[in-house]
Amino acid sequence: MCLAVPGRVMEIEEREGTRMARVDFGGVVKDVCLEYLPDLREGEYAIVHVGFALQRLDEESARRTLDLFAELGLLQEEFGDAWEAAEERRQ
Amino acid sequence: MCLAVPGRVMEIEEREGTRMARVDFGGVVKDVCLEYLPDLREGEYAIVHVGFALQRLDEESARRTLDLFAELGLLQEEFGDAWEAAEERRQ
Amino acid sequence: MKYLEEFQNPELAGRLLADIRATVTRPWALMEVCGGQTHSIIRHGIDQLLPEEVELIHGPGCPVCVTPLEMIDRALAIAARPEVIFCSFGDMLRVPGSERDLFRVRGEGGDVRVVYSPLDALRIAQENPQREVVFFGIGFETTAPPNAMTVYQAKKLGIRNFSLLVSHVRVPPAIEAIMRSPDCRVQGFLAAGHVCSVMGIDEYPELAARHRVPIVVTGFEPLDILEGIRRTVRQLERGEHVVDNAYPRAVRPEGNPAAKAMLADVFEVTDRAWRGIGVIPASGWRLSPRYRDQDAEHRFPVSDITPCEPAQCRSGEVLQGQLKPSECEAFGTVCTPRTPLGATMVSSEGACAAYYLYRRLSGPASVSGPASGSVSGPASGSVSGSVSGSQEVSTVA
Amino acid sequence: MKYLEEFQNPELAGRLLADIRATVTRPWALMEVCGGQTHSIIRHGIDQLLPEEVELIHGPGCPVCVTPLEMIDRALAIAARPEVIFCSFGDMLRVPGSERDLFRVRGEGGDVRVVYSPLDALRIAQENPQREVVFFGIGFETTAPPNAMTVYQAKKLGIRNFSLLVSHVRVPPAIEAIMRSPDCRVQGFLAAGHVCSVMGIDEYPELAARHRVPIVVTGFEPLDILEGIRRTVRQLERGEHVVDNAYPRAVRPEGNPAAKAMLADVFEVTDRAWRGIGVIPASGWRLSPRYRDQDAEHRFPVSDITPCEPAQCRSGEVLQGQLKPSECEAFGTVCTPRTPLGATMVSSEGACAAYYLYRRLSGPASVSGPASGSVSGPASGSVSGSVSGSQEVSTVA
Amino acid sequence: MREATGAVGSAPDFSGWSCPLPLRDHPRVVMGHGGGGALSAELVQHVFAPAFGGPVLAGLGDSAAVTLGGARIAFSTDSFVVRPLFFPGGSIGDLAVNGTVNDLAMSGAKAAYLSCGFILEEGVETAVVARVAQALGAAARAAGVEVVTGDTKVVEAGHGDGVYLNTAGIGQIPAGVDIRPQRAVPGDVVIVSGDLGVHGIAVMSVREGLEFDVEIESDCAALGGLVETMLAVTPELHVLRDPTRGGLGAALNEIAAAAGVGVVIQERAIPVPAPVASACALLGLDPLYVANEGKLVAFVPREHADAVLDAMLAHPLGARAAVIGECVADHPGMVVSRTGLGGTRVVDLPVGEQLPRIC
Amino acid sequence: MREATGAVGSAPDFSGWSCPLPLRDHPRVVMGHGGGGALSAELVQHVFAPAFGGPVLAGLGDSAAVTLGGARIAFSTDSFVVRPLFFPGGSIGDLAVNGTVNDLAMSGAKAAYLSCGFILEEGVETAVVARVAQALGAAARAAGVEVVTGDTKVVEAGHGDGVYLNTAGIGQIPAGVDIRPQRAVPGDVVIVSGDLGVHGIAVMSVREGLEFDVEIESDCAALGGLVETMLAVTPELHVLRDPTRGGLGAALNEIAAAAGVGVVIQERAIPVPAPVASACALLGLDPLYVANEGKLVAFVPREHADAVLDAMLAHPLGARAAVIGECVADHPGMVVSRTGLGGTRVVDLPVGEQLPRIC
Ligand code: SF4
Ligand code: SF4
Ligand SMILES: [Mg+2]
Ligand SMILES: [Mg+2]
Ligand SMILES: [Mg+2]
Ligand SMILES: [Mg+2]
Ligand SMILES: [Mg+2]
Ligand SMILES: [Mg+2]
Ligand SMILES: [Mg+2]
Ligand SMILES: [Mg+2]
Ligand SMILES: [Mg+2]
Ligand SMILES: [Mg+2]
Repeated sequence: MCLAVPGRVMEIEEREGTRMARVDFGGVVKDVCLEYLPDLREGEYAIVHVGFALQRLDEESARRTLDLFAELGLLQEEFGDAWEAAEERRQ
Repeated sequence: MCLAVPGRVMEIEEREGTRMARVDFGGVVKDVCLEYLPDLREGEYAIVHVGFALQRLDEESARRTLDLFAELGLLQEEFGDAWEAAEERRQ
Repeated sequence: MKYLEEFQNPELAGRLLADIRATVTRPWALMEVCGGQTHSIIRHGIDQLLPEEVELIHGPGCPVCVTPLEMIDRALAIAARPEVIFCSFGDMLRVPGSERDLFRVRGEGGDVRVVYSPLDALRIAQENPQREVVFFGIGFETTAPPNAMTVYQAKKLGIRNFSLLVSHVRVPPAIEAIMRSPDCRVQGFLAAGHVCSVMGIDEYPELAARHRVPIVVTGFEPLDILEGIRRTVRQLERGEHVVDNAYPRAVRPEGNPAAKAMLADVFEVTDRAWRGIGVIPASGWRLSPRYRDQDAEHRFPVSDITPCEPAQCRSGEVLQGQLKPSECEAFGTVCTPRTPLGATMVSSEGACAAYYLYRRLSGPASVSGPASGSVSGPASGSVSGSVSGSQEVSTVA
Repeated sequence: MKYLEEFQNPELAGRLLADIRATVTRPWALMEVCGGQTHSIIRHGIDQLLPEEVELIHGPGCPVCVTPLEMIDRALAIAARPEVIFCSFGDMLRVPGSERDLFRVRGEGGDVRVVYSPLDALRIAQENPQREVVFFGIGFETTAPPNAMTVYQAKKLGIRNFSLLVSHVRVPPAIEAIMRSPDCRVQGFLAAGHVCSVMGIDEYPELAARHRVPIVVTGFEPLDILEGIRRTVRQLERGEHVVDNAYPRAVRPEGNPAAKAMLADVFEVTDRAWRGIGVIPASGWRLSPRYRDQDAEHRFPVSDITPCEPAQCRSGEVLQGQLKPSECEAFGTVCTPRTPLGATMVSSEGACAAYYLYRRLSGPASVSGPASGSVSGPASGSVSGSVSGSQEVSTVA
Repeated sequence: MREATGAVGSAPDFSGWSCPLPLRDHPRVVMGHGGGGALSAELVQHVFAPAFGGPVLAGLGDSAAVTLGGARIAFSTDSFVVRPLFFPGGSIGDLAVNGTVNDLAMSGAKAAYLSCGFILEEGVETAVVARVAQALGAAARAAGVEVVTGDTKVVEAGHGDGVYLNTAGIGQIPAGVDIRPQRAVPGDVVIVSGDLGVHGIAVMSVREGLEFDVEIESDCAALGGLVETMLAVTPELHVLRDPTRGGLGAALNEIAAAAGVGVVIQERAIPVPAPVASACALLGLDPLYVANEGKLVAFVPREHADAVLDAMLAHPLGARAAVIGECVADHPGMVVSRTGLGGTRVVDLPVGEQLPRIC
Repeated sequence: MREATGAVGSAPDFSGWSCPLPLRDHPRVVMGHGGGGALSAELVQHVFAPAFGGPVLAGLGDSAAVTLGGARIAFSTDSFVVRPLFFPGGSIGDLAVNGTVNDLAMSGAKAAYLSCGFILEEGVETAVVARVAQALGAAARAAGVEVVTGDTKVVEAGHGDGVYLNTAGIGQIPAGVDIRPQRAVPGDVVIVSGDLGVHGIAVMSVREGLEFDVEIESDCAALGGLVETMLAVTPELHVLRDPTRGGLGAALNEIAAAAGVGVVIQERAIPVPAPVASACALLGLDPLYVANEGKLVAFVPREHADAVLDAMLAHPLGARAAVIGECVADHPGMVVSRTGLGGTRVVDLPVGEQLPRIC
């Protein structure tokens, strides 16, 4: 289920009484309905599914997650680049 | 107006309460409505227009007409074949 | 007897022509009323075989040519409606309305279908109960009975989604109008054989007598046409003016009583406009009150469509034999067979189209005037002998 | 921060994998509930990078796979109606009903359109007032709010020719059903991140506690999935069984209150059949009475369509991790990706389709049995390591 | 070969461009633009020729003669959109082969290889596609030509009509042969290879809404062998043309216009079988404008005419060949028919396709 | 050339014939039959190949190599049914030229002459037809190919989609060049000429119901010059393919199947521009299956790979060329991708066309 992708809100406007926005998905811009995130603002990111913004993306939380991954460095030397590691195992 | 052609009645049948016939137009056979010639019989010829038989063709009268034409023979020698005659006039 | 080849025999044609030649002593202008006869005359080159004295004027008996502009525009408006399947004989598809034709309406999304018979349109209505099927009921007394029968059948079978856009016209009032015209040059009529197959000949004796003009009921094969001409010329030379039946194998004096009864039931006589000519009293039919709800003009809001004919087009005068096509300013410039302004330029047997073709044939020397060579007179649509004329013109091979 | 490439970083993936390797001490069977996660796992080859001890079981979280046969057949029947424009997400077009799929209905004249968003279907309804527009409302808690909003808008805007064929399903009852199954092998769940973006995590603690099973809310990028696995394995190794949120940037504990309110207005919970599995109590949504007249099942006479699944297809057992696809008799013979019998053979990430592909890759030596080489266990849908297996097989170049 | 005049990838600028066709007359395409008559010619003249440029296309023949790797090659294409797909005596598959084989034959080339592009409408029965393909394959074998490359596209239901087909073909032009419409000269004898209008009437007889019974079948055939026979008499044939869409009338008009000559035909010399004449009478059509497929018209120098006619009469596909007229210096660009009664009529280029008439 | 095996005019008998395609599966044509994937292949294999016969078609390349008048000639056709007719960076007219020019280039031939068949829908604006023709003419000039013969048909409104186009093309194959899918051998290096998916995403961005803004334009281009450059390095190129419908995934699968080899590609080596990747993420598409027009994939013997890549990088149409994988003896007929994380996935032949997914 649920191919949902992060997008950045560009311009917001009312259309037929509905809150809509132009949302940028890494160079691709599409119309998205903001009714479920009424306080989403321009410049913010949200998860978008079938044309609807469903949840605001939280940058601080994302950074914390990535920092955590970076700290899992214990066995880094053993693996190095994951692709090369896989390659080695295959030989 | 009125591209109407002679056809010979082949089979007659009722269809949805309408008197219809297969009519042969010199090797081409098409369905024709006979409602306007209710006593037309198989083997007879009629003038047909947009799928309707409109008038029975009278063979005796046709023959009489052709006979009349044939008797207009006075100047036949002068003309001979009409096409050739026209050709000559053109030279 | 096949009733076809027998009446195309070149040898008998020669005898008829010889008889006409032997009979004629001075110029006569005859009008063949019917477009089908015009077609046959051009198709077989009959006009070029006649003695110079006999001039043929193409009459207004082409339903394509005389259907008035407002009716074409109504047809176009109805045909453009999304719920409508608009059915028509093929003839009408290229006839120009004020701004376009049925072909173009189809190109723009209209569902326009060519049918062979009005019964085909009725079948389409049965097969498409959710659509409105409209049949374009054009034509003279020959085509009116088939269309009447179709309306009658639709009512009988309870087919509610079928209606008729009626533009039927009647021949005798047209003959009357032509004879009444002050500029009238017509001295004899070839009456339309198939119209008389249906209607009989009752309506003509009074006309012939009152206007002192011979009326000869004429068929459509080459020999029939020559015989019609021969009999008309003979009357004219003798100073007679009676109704004569030169097409007895298909025309009985009483016509077709069943068809006439159906016409009387389904239609009622009405005044009708003829394209380029104007309104002729009692010259058409409309649906009678019993069938009024099958009238497409009542079913769709088109009655207020009343366009003006292009002022440039003088096809009315052409149709009445009062003007040569080449005397029309639009002729050959804005109006060509590819871009017709008037219906007389649409079909190749239309007077303007025929004139255009033969002028091309007669070569550049005659571009600015009437056809060169042996054109038999100043009448419109009269195009005899221009082939021989072309030989006098030097050409670029 | 783009929230995308950052979570696909190969180096960080290596660290997460290393941590999982360092943590795991014995075999664990994890189910990723969501089809989107399955897609991501196969797309990135994650299953092949995991230590042998970690087995991934593809869960029933693919709306394409679980939409019951009768609902597909109803969709096909509605889509075939001439007055209907049937709109659907692209996923559903190749899903087989009893006898055909939506592609074939379109080939037979049905007006079937793929839309990106249910709002597109609503726009089509506005543009085609004379047609009935039906949208196929499939999906889990993520897709239900967009569809609910569309129904709400249709009512608000008075768009009467729009209706929804509802086949929405809910995740928590499915987890409950899987855990209750006597053959259940699942020891931990990766919960569907985007479902929780909407619904929050309230429904899961009770499930985790009662079934003593860790439930880790997991995202969709490779790092997200590895992190979900890492946290689940960590709980399992420690003997814990709590709800953990590994996707906090997109999942708040309370979910999306506006969306949940709309769901409560437009839908009501109902029992629903899952394809291959059977009816799961309270596992779905239908339109609430206020919106009943926008229910396509009420608008069109399809409720009596209740077909039997092909007896041959055992996708239900496959979906619950109880059967390997290759143990199904139809597998690879009558049932192939080109000719799927069950939905799990339709999309390339369906358990049966994935298994079929990797079996081909592993070469002729293993045609008659489960995948050769380092397949990590007997679980269905688990296809790791078969590339290296293929190198042991001599091939015809 | 023409020099490349634009940079690769440079986008043409349409903003300032206006259509050279008088848009007042035809802002939209109508059926007649595909009828092989005057509207078709206008489209080529006003839209395609200026857009494509190139001296070869300007030749406007049914096929182009080009040189490639030292070989003189005839190259031609046609698309086929006939309704219905199957008709008495043939199918769209037969037409697709014979149409292109014949266009090549009309330049004197024997067709060697065909390409074949299918545009299928979503929903057409696979069995129908297979029947078309079988017919196409059989026709290719019969014509001695090989289908060597192809393409298939599917369009959404409601955007096609079951099967549309395109074929293109190539064949070598024998040395010393130069057959083109421009080569007609006054004095040439005009010969047709047999009965006219048979194919068109056979197709019409099964067209939806027009159905009638008629005891004829399409004479659709590949004319490569007949042309070989004629070339064996003399390589000095001036013009060959298969009078397909628009019929003999359109073909003669095109030749007259291309060569700047007049054509005079004798109506009663034109072989029109009785059922064709009858069907035309019934529908108000002119047999001169009815489509053929499997017939040709040849402009032959007078000194070779008898021998060429004899060779045609001896070939199964020319058994009813006949001299029907001649090429003249008069009325250049026009075709005139001497009618059976000795009158004259102009045989004009039809505007679009013929429709059943009532008048 | 193949011997004629049937009498001229003999009608094939279909009464006893049954469709060789398993009709249970596809009694009717679906969109996927035109998608360039498995369904397309089945149609060729089960319907067209047996119907047409002939050894050349069986080669199943994008074009056929034939001999005519002593010349080795590549011959190819494609029909174009793209919606909409105009899209960012090009139009159906550009595609019609470049598609066929490129199919010829994929056999090493420089396109010399094109045919062009228009199937117009009644009602399409004449100005639109003219714009398409202008684009086609401009693309032909840019590619150095001449449009020498054409055909126009008009179909009734509701039986077409504005403009369908077919082109066929011929060009001479240089001596010593033999480029075919069958020639791939283990050890060959797989090179793509640049960014993938650009054309397909550009067209999708303006497709009705899917509209999105994206800062890319179709890269539609004629590849004849690039191929000439590559052949100048060595005539020993094994396979060239323009990965159009079905994308790189379909092209590689076809080559693997034709040559009976395996293909391994490195996902992170494949040049996919960010907007293409983003659009694919949004719609649930795989860039490997998105159509290209103006890109090629080459199988080059290892010893020439560096030199060929250098030559490509020096050409404007190969500036972003890259080695993406290799041909292997393992898993014959299959294409395997090493993912960015070091995993493996099978790149299967797509069944039909890709559709936007939600799951
Ligand atoms: S030439 Fe044209 S404009 Fe003039 S009268 Fe004739 S149809 Fe009308
Ligand atoms: S292999 Fe096919 S029949 Fe068997 S369980 Fe999977 S989908 Fe069902
Ligand atoms: Mg051609
Ligand atoms: Mg042709
Ligand atoms: Mg192709
Ligand atoms: Mg259709
Ligand atoms: Mg031709
Ligand atoms: Mg090709
Ligand atoms: Mg191609
Ligand atoms: Mg052509
Ligand atoms: Mg359309
Ligand atoms: Mg290609």
